[in-house]
Amino acid sequence: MMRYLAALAVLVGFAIMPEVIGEYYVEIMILFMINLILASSFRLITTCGDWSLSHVVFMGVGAYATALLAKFLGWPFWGTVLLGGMASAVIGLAVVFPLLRTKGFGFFIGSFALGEFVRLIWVKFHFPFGGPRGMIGIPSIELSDIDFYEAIPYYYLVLLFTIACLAILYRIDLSRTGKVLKAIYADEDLSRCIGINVARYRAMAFSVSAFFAGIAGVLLAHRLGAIDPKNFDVNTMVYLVIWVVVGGVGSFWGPLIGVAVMMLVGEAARPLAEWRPLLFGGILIVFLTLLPGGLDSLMSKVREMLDKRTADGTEKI
Amino acid sequence: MAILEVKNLSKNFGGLMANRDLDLEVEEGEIRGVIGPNGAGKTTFFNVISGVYKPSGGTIKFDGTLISNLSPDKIAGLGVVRTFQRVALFPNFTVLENVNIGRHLHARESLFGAVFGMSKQKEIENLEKSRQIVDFLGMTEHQDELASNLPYGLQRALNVAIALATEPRLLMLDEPVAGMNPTETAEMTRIIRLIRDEMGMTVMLVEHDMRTVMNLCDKITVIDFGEKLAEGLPQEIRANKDVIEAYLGAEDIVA
Amino acid sequence: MLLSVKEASVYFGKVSGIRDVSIDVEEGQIVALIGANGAGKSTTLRAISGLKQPSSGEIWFKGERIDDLSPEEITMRGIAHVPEGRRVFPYMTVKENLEMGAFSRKDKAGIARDLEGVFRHFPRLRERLTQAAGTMSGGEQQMLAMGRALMSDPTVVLMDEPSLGLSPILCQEIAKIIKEIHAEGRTVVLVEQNARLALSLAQKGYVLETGSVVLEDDAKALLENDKVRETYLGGSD
Amino acid sequence: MDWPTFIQSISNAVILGSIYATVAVGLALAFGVMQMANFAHGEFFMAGAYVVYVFYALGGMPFPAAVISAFPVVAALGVVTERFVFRPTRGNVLAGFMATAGVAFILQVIVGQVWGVGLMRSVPTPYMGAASILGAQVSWQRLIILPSTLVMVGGLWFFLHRVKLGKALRACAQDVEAASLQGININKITALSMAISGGFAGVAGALMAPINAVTPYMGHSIIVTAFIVVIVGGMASIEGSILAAFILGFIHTFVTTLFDAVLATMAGVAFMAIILVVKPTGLLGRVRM
Repeated sequence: MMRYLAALAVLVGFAIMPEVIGEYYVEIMILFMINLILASSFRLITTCGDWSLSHVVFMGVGAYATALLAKFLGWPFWGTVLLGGMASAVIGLAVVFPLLRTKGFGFFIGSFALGEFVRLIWVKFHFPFGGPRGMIGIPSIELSDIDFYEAIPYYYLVLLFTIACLAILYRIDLSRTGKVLKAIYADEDLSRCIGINVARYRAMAFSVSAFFAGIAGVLLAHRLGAIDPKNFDVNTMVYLVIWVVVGGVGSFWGPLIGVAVMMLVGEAARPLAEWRPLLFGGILIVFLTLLPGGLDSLMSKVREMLDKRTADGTEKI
Repeated sequence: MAILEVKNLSKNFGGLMANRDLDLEVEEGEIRGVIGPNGAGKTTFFNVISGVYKPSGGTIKFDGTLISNLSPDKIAGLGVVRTFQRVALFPNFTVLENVNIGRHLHARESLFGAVFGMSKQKEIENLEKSRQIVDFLGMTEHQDELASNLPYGLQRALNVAIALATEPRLLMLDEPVAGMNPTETAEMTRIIRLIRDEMGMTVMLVEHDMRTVMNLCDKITVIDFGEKLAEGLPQEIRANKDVIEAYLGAEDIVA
Repeated sequence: MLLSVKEASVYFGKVSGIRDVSIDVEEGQIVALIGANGAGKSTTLRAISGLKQPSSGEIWFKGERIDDLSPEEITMRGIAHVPEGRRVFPYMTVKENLEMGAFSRKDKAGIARDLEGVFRHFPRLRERLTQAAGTMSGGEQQMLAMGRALMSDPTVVLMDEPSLGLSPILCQEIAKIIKEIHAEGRTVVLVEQNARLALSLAQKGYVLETGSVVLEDDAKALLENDKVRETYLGGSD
Repeated sequence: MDWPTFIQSISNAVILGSIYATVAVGLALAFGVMQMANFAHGEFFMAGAYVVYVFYALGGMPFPAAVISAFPVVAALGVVTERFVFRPTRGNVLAGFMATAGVAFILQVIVGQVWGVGLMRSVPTPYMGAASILGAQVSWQRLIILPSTLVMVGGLWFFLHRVKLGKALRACAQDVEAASLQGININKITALSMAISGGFAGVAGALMAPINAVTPYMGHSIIVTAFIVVIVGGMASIEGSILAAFILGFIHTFVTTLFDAVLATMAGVAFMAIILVVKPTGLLGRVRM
């Protein structure tokens, strides 16, 4: 009951937020929600033990796909968003296929290399991708007379997508499929020997997570109006890794917490300007060396301690 | 007809012959023991049959189907499932969840179905079946405990439970009573017999504990230095001079 | 007492490897630890040599507590460990492997003398000096692992399953060498699956079951103990 | 491609391969000893270039002395990284790798704040002129890279195969636990291997300082190539990484000459992908130190 009330409160909070905060913060919130989709989809890959270093590239695939379809073919938004996601999923399959023989560090590096290959295609071909300078003039979204060029309508559109994507990812996490992925992570040999096709599940996790990254990319492209290959390079990827590491991947909520906390830290550190990467780098090192489970593990530790105290009967909550 | 037919099976690692020209036939409904000294190649034999390793030579047929070059999940799908010598389970799942993951082969779920909850009915059936297996192994009171919190003996029992959940036709147990105390050993022996008698599965096991093997098995195969040294009924094996020498060490080894 | 383990317990995560194991080794003895797979014999040796720190209990060597020392410090104090599965350095030559055994020693003359000693025990190693260790047979690797351990001129040698995977003839050879090493005045702690071999070499034996010592006696007495015979020596015929 | 261009490309490829080899050998060494995958290896390279910039271009130290002093300076960075990043994450390759991405950020910011971002630091060329080889012109500045690489790689080989401490390092790479049982202090060995690894990257960066644009972000391009080299060669194999360095040197040089630099990078990445599919252990994955 408490849980549903909390969820309702969060939803209402998000719904009325644009009325309360200024336009600048509405833009920040739009980015925040796009990053939530990105980070949460990234976690899906990690549940089976794979860490990818190419996830933001798939965000780029969605972004480029929607830009091309909207700009050159004049497709409507509902078409481009679906196709943007699908394009990411398909290219994700192509990328993950050769990587299925690798694990752990090899997978991480290999995914980086193949992602880089995809990204360099955008750099290399001026037509239609615009080369290193990328694509500009991506049309804003129009749906039945509403102009999504304005921040507030766009905010609600992204909110809708964020709720839908996170809900689906949450369902997958709880489903048998989600459990199978965690089983593969826990004991791959045992998983195989009880009939789980490990390669198929790893590929599926990668492709599905690429789909959602692609949708995040579509939403990003239409907001920025211009994209270039640098938006999706390894530097951006490292920031995604920092969010996810800070939040932790132990539970569904970890990456979401990570994005929230680190975007807050980023905003707070805005006056530090060029020193910010140092701060983020330091945070990354501290978390990996001292709190490898991220904030999520910290919270479950606290919860465990509280549980213990209630169990002892010394204190009731 | 034999349910498992192994012919001329060889496996080498680099120059080391772990298995050499092994022949073996297991009849349906049999409990077969595979014994031999440490390092004789018993676990390699299990790994090759279950598809963890590819054989270097020879053929393996299960129920007439050639399985020598299939992957472990395909072999499991055909009904050959093995346990591991080590404790192999999913530590962050509860006992019931562990067994339910073992139902994988009987729970085809599409991603679409997963998201929109369309496989609910199937899941309820699987959970029911998992519960029965947990009951069967006498772990009902532990079913909601995390597997990592179980004592060693129960963890080993859970290994067997996960394998049973796949409903195999041939269950291969790698040292099922290793490290167990006498009470646990007796209980596990009883369960293995029930698996054959009540569930109708064929069982093949590798085991060090001679007493368990002699008590339990219909027929015993002895492996030494990767080769088959002897095969026969327990009393024949017990009396076999070669076996005594290889397995137990010659009486007067230190002159 | 030269070496004593006092109520040591080792945990792997939440699972216990050994529980309250106590073992006493007197100078000049061969002490055998026997028991089934997974009974905790290797874990006991690993606790002594510092590869796995016990979570409780104490280990004393030459009147000094050593359970919180690192493996290299324990090696330098005179305990050499021949690990299970030989663990020679596969891409190094026989000579280099032996050299590593004497890594922390500075006395050149002593090293040369001990190298000769190793060759006396294992003449085959002298013939194979420049061969990569990983390309040798199992028996030769076992000899190299033992030779490497002797190069640190240890007081105590811990041997983990030296007969594993070796033919009966080679087992006899290894047994003979263990006796020679003992005759040199070194103390040996021997872990063996092959209980008959171990007990016939040793003066004293410990039987381990599921991580605890269940029986301790003279090796001879254990050889004649009915329960031991039935469980570990394959029945009393 | 005409004859002089061909010869020119060959000599460029060999020199590029030498630089790759110097960088990648360090990476492979650290990975081989204790699975330390250093994301900041490119920034170590950058740091070496800045040592030359500060000591030689600003401080007036002779060029060779500046190059040599890059070794201890960057070796110290390696030791610090080992102590505060790799040691706490030991046993988890990915965590160590990701954490060193943080080290890379930190080094970039510090160097940028002290010596300026964006502006290209120009290091005057100490050795003017060019040698004429079979009709191709190779500048002395590039040519000295070849003997430097030979000396360093040869020195490393000698250390690993003829010096007791170097052999201990190989022993660790082959079996850490067995090495500790021989009385080898593992922490000292891992620190040593990171010192050597850093030193190599530093000297490579120092040699390239007069040739490359010296910026805080110059490590980016080299780290990508270095990891491609090490994966292709076999993560823990020094011989493999040297072989792969020269293969990559040739691919890059020739594809750049015939087409362009972007395609050259794509070719390198594609080559690595093929190796990962066909032989995930790398070309010489079996050969270890």
